[in-house]
Amino acid sequence: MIPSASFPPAAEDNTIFISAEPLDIVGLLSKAHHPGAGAVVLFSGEVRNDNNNKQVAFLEYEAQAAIASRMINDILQEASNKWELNIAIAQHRIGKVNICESAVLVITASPHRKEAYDANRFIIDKIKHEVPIWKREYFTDGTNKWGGNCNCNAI
Amino acid sequence: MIPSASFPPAAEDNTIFISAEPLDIVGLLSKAHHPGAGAVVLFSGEVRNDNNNKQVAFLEYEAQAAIASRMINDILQEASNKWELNIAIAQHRIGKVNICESAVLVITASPHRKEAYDANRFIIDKIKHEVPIWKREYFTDGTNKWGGNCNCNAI
Amino acid sequence: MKFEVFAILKDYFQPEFDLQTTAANIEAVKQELVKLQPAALDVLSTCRFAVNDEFIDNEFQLKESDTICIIPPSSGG
Amino acid sequence: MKFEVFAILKDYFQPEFDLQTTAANIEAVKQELVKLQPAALDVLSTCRFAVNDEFIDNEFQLKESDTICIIPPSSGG
Repeated sequence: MIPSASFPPAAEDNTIFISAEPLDIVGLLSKAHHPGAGAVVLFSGEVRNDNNNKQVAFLEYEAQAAIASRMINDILQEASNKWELNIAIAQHRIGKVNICESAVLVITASPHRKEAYDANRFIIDKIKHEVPIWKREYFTDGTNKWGGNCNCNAI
Repeated sequence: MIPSASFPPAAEDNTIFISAEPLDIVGLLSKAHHPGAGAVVLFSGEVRNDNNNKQVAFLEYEAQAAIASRMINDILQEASNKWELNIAIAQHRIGKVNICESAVLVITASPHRKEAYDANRFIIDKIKHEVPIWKREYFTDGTNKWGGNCNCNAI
Repeated sequence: MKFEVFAILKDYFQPEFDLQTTAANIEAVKQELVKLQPAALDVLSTCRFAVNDEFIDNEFQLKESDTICIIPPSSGG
Repeated sequence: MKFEVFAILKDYFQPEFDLQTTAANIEAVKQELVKLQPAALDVLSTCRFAVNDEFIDNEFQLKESDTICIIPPSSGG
């Protein structure tokens, strides 16, 4: 792993929110078991081969890493205040992400399942809508386009 | 793996719904990536060290495996008809399950995240409420009790 | 008639047992079982019954050769 | 004043550039940028602005030494 590729650098803080490396789903999930938690919910946002009937070749993500990392940390904190969570983890990938690879990962663990689901969804919704991360879609026909999550955001 | 410990036997059908072996979360999750799926949601129901302020030592699960397996299969089918799912997987453990181990696993994958979350929750709710699987709680004080999911089911 | 019981019912009955009875439906069977084990009344009233791995209702005509599974309320997960 | 822009804004501006301006708030800066690149008007009107990695609003007094990040609407996930 290249420390400078992720933010914040591992030496300063071992919690990585923005990663230029493939997300380590298995490693992160293995950290999400807690003796007080009866429910673990994992969300992985993955790259689809199709968007609005155009064949996607791959995506490329860019972030304002300093703001993005701080905001993800704040969102996890906000969720932990709102629900009784034993664990809250989130990481977003930057750079080129291939079909079937994970672009974003959210893991929540709580005593009962309702909180884990609700908090998980809250976190991913906030990350998608508020955190300065941008996707560029590269299509199999050679074209590309800066993405929006929904038509209402299309510029 | 002892084939007879799981149902249905692996030779007849490689989909296992009831397992006497520890659930292979990583292996099952690795099967849940699909080029048409933008969202993968995993739920793991794990054994907590505490229930109603009593210290839990471990749980033991029992099932009527033939009915339980068929019902889980039917629930996955029902969810796949109700939502657009690329993948729907569920497995419940039987026998002794230790703190932090997974007793039940549900994985759903769909083009968009709302369906994956909603279907996942639908599946686990149905499994918990309808499928003939029973939990016995063993406490650290040496006592034990057949469990209910909520007070309203306590006998 | 053969019976298989699960979970909390094993506090009241053997896991598998035979019962000589002419009971032809679930309600009649339940009455016989409560005669054997009056303390099981509350539990039995919450149970489902199955024959050949299919749930049955009170309309189902039981035969002497049937094996009946008695299924307490689920507590999985 | 230094600028850093991201994502779709790079279709209109260099990723980092300097601009000689006395603009003292976001609105004034936006007008200068639109003069440079009239086609960027629609995008700029949806953007957030940050100085020192903190979002700022129109009340924020810009200084000539500031580096301003222009943040288009998020499309992560």
